[in-house]
Amino acid sequence: MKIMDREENLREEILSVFKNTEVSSPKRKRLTVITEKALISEVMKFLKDRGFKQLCAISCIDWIEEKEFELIYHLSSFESGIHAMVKTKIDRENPVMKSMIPVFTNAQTYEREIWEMFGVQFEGNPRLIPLFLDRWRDIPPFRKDFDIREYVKRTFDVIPSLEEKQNG
Amino acid sequence: MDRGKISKWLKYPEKMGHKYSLWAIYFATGCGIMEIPPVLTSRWDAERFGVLPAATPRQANLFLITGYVSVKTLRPIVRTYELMREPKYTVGFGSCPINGGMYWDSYNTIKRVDKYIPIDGWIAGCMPRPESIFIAVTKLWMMIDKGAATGYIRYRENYRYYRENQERILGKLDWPPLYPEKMGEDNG
Amino acid sequence: MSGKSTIKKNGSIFSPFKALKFLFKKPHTLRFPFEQKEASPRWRGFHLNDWDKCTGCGNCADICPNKAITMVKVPEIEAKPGRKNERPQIDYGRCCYCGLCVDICPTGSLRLARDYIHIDHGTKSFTLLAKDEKTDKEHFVSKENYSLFNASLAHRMSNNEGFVSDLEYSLFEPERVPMPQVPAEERKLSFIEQVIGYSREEAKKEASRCLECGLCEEACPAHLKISDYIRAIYEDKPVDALKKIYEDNPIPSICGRICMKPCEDVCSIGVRGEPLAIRWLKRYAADVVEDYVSALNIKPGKPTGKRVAVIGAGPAGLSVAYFLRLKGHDVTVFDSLPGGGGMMRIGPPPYRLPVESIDKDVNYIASLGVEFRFNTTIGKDVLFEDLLRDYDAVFLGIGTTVSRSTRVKNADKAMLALDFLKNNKIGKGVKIGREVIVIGGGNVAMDVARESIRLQHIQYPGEKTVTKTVSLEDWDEMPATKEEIEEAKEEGVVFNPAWGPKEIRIDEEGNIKGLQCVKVKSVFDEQGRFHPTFYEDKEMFLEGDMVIEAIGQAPDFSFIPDEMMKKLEFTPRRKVKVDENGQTSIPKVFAGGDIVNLNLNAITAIADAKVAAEGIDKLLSSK
Amino acid sequence: MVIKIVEMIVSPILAFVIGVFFLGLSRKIMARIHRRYGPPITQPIIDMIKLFYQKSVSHGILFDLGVVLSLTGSVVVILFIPFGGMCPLSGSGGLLAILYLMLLAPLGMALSGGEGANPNISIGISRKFILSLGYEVPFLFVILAIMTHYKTISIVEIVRAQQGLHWSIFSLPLLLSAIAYFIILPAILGIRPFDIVSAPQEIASGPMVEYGGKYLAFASIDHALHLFIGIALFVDLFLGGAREPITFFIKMLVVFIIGLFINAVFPRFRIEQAIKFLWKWPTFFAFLGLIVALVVR
Amino acid sequence: MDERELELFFGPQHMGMVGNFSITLKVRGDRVVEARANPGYLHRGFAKMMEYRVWIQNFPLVCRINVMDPDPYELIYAMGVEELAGIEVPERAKYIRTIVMELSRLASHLAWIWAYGNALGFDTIGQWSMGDRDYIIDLLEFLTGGRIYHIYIWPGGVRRDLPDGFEEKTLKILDTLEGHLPEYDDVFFNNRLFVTRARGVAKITKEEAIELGATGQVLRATGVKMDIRKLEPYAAYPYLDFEIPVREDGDSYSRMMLIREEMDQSISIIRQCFKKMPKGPVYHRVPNPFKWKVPKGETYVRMESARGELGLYMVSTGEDKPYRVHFRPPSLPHGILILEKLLKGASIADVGHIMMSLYIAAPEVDR
Repeated sequence: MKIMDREENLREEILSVFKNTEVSSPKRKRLTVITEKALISEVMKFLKDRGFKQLCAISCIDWIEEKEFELIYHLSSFESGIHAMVKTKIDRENPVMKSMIPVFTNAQTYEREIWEMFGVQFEGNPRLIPLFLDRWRDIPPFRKDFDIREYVKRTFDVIPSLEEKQNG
Repeated sequence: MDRGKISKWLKYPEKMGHKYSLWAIYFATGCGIMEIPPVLTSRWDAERFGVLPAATPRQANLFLITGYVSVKTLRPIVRTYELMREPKYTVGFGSCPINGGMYWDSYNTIKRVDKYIPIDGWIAGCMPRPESIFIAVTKLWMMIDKGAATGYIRYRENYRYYRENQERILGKLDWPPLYPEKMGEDNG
Repeated sequence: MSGKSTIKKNGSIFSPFKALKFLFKKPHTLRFPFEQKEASPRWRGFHLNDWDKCTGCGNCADICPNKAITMVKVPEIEAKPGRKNERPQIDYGRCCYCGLCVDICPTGSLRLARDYIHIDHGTKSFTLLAKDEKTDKEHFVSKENYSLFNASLAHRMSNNEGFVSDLEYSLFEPERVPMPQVPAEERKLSFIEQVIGYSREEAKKEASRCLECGLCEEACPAHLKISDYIRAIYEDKPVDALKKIYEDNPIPSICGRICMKPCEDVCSIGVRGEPLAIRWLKRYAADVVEDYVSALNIKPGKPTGKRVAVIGAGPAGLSVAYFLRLKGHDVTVFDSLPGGGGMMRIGPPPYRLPVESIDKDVNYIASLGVEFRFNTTIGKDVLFEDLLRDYDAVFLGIGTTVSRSTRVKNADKAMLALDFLKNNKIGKGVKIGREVIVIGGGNVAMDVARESIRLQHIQYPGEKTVTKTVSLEDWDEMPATKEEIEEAKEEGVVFNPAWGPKEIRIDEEGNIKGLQCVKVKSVFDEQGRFHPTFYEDKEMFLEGDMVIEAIGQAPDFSFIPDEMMKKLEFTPRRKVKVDENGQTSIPKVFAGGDIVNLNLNAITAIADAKVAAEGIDKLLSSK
Repeated sequence: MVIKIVEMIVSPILAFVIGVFFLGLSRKIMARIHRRYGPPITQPIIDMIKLFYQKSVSHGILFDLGVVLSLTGSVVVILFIPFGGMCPLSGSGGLLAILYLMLLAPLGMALSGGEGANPNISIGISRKFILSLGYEVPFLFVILAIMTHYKTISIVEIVRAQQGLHWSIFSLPLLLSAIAYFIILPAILGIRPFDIVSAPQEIASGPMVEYGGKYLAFASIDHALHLFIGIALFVDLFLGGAREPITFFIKMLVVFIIGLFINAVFPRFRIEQAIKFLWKWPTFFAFLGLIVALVVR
Repeated sequence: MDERELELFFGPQHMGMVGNFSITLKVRGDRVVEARANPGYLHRGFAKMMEYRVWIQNFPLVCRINVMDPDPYELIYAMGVEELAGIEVPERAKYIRTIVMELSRLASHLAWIWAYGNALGFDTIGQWSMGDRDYIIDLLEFLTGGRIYHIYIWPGGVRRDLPDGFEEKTLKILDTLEGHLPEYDDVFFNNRLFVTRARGVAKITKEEAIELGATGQVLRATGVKMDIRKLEPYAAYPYLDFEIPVREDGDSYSRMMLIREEMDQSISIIRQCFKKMPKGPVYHRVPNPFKWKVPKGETYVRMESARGELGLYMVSTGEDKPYRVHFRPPSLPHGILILEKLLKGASIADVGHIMMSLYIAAPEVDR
């Protein structure tokens, strides 16, 4: 029960400090903070001071119909065991975000991945170089408008096998 | 097994040598690699058949394409394959190299490996059990015996075809062709 | 730290030498191939498929995450309703041996074997039709002849099943959502509708069981888009479902209650579990939509000015009228009954098909602009010749309206089934006997018997009454559906199968005393034709004060003038002969329903009507 | 003279056979310790036959020369080593010649390695030199101790001096030397825990990265000969050699198997750890042995 | 010493590399000046592929993310779907899941001892542990019908009940394994050479570890007692009694020792599971796959895989397919930033075993 209090406390604390921010706790040991793009690093710093020492991951969702990317920063606290998700939405046409490296060093890798897979630019990340893909020439693959099945057809399936080639 | 037959050794030392001394290149291209350590270690002990992991491609004569091949892996695979000394044998492991397998719609895996490098034998399974691997080794022996394991010759003969396919996926390759004479043949 | 680990802090130079003890121990290596380890009993290896059991439903191909399974037409298999001639072909260049195909397989024919070795220098042999030792004796060898070195897809061990389907863990739900029903004790006291109908949740849940294999659609004579409307019901869009139904079937409310449901017989889930309740789901869609007119929003086609007369407002007539109306023709429907539905109106008892449900469908068709002339008997009120003259086409959907009689001694004392049902449902009612004997084993006989039980309960409350049936057929041959028989039994109907009526005994006053029966030897002869034979020495007497004959019906063509009747051709089995457009041998006259087909059910009548409507439209638009 | 020539031809062949036999045996014994059966004992020969039939690509004349050089070095050393009464070049040179010639092998390796353009090779070669720096010092002490003790540089003399049961290891100074020599033996042979030079898991078999086909076959022959040299030398210097080949062989076998046990149960040293270790224990023993030998004399 | 700076490719084709991973090393002499992890050789785009498959079709797919330890992925996907769809899992299934998890952990740890021994050039221990792992694989095969990919834990429970004789067989094999572990200690974990090679190598402090996203053994080796099994218990872990081994040094040695100590715990957990397991059903049927629509929502579920915290962020828009799936594999932070940091200044000889000590599974990094 004590932990439940902490989630409540955190909620109130965040709400008192930040405006334009929604905080909810969908279940035990989870905290969802929805905030605006400009506030995000402030919120992260705030949470880091309150025990959320580790950035677990950064997720990105392509809401193609709303023309937005949603970035979800997963923070985890080992003391209280709470997992916090800090969410914000950015424009899909011109996806630029401030890098989180000054707050959490290991954001580098996660941002690299999102840069590669979604094409989101992170200002201040010194290492936006391909992580997984080898000389990728198409649009970032995790975007919703990238159809993998069609891509496979036009890239791999058109290559003839040796027999086909020899038989003309 | 005719490993113990001296007469055969004297008659076909070349074939016998290649048969009973398969040094596999140590390259984990995909998840199929997970069955290789058990095969090489104490429970299954592939060394009984002369199968050993080799440290470098120069020393190896068996290339196990263990599972799916991503685009990024294809480059070292081709490079490694070209570094190997002839005669060299390749074996495709499991479903993925045959026709895409699990990753038939992945944007980053090669669907049919034999379009890019020649394959001498395929093993079914996802992934193949150690038993399958052993039977594959014996089948490879039979093929070497009959002179049927000719992937490397196929590669040489159709080098232009393979090189073109490789470049189609990987872009311009940054090493010179292995058989430059085959590349020029059609151009001139 | 754990007490078990024997870690020393700085390590030791000498303890590693303990490894040397293995120098003298037997290695634990499995000397394959000389020593072998069997694959586990659940091993997921290559596929086995029992071609006799497989229905070709294609669920395996749909569930396969890798598109490794394709359904391939196999010419040597005869396609029939509920059994496609397609069989799964598996590409082992795709297969990941997950076994989802096994868990989805409704018939349990697809299994995974414990053999797994296939090595080849080419990729072609990695694709093959899954078979098992029953169909493929060549490639499956016994354990003694099996050699590991030849092991491949073409050399496999027989009786080597691995991962098999288990209904408890199947991906589909084998059990149907139970249909809420009025219990037998309660329902037999009145004519309230026996089936209560699914609630929204129940309907969704039942609809969620559908695998969308489409076997039902092929089996359905009218080829309703069953998968589509069930999906719509699942998605909680009953109006969409109804729209889908209306594409092929304009009387969902009726069909949703009394359809003979050939679809459910072939439902792939029904092979091992209970088939999907397709009929009840149709009924749910038909019932849950209150106002068809505003919900469906179907508009009749552009007026063509052609006129079509439809004789008989049964399922065939209604359907023809509906389809022709959609094409823009003016349709007039004649029927001698006071309302639509034809045989549906008089036949099925109210506890199965309330009159309101019939009217819902009929009214909707009427709302589209179809003219109904009820209480109009052709040949009496309107002459058939006049119809032929005044209309551009005539459709005969008259059905079988005359009950057959057994023609045993004193058969004239007995009551005919149709008369009984008609009087009871839309007429003045019937005075029922205390001990009723129903002759016949078909669904009509069941209806009669169960109505009789209800009437007895209403007319003689609290008294001891009996209804018994006598049928030529034995239990397993009885034409009535199992369901009907079960329900009849629940309600207290006494069955006397395999007895043939010989004589109705009457007393001096002409009151019925009972039925003298004789034991049946066989019902059908070797050719399968109806030709009952009896043990003349085995007789039985059934007491009763009322006998109802329910042994079949015949059509009534008396309204057709004689010279025209001569022209009308019949098939050897006494059905009206129609061509592929539904046209009879008389030009302009089309026919459908019970007078054309042998199935004697509503859904076949609708299928006939669809054909006839197309034919009529073709005829009219060509003029 | 004829006998000498025959011996000169036979002894390298014999050395090769024994070396290959040891290689095969080592794989068999290791397999047992690994709780498995292992390859047939002829497997190294099969491998060599295969390698000879493989197409091999030369990386230049120095590449070829290096291989030949190290192989020649090994063969010549063998000629200096008495093998159960057989010693083709017994009179001339002896220990000093061996000492000198044994440097040829790393040199050859360096020579051919420099030709292949792989960073692993240069790392491997620098490791080889560092390592030889590590074992040369104690080795030198050992040799000096022996020379001091027997006052000769001829191995034949040394062997003769040990006849009967007057084996070197039974005298205190040389026991210390023997321990030192035994400890550095794996380093000389390049096997675990001192297989730092080839270290397939670290630098992909180092100098042998570019070897394939015939070159690798020569390298394995070289390895087999080295195995013979190292062990034969130990037997000759410390275990009294032997008059006839069988006894000699049995002595070699014992040394080999004991060495193999060490090989089987230890992981690989890091290079600086190896140097540290080599300069610590073996050097200490060897130096002590030398001092004692000097004092006792 | 040679002071030239060389560029060295460590992998993907390299004997010291387990998995298809590559590190570009800049070396001066025998020292690594700079290391750049270069993953992606196994990238298949699972997250994207899963968006194209219906919920149940993803279940055979997810385990392929990590071949060395596939079952946690099955479990976490099942947990995610169960949470989104509100499915209750039968008690017995929870215990079976726990058994599978721990068997998988054991198999993974044993494989890793092989990998680590291999990196040190010590094949004896690897031969043993890989051989012993095969018995655990046999067990899993007996239970699930697959050797490596078990495809066993699915949404709603597990795929089949325990086969007859599974308990006896498991306990027997655990006994054998427990008999072998002291031998492992003697030969490897107590081996002076191993201790000298590993101790003090690749040290990471507590603060750095947390900052760089370390979980699992890497974090626990620095003294942080963090294990999701205790922090947020799932499956049957709340009912079981076990310890989380922790060490303080944060070096290669501690990380390896934790792997060893966790094996004892795993064995004890499996034994407890068999004792406490109730009877009953093991599968709560999910709707038919062609019709199954998981309600709209999002979830983050996490669990302790053999390598550390495994997270799954999943978004459903109420369709028959997931809208977005994002795995948080434990190896990703270990495999890039931490690896690069720890390799800097290390000896080339240590590159292999530093990488192994971080317990990096290459397929997991790439997904």
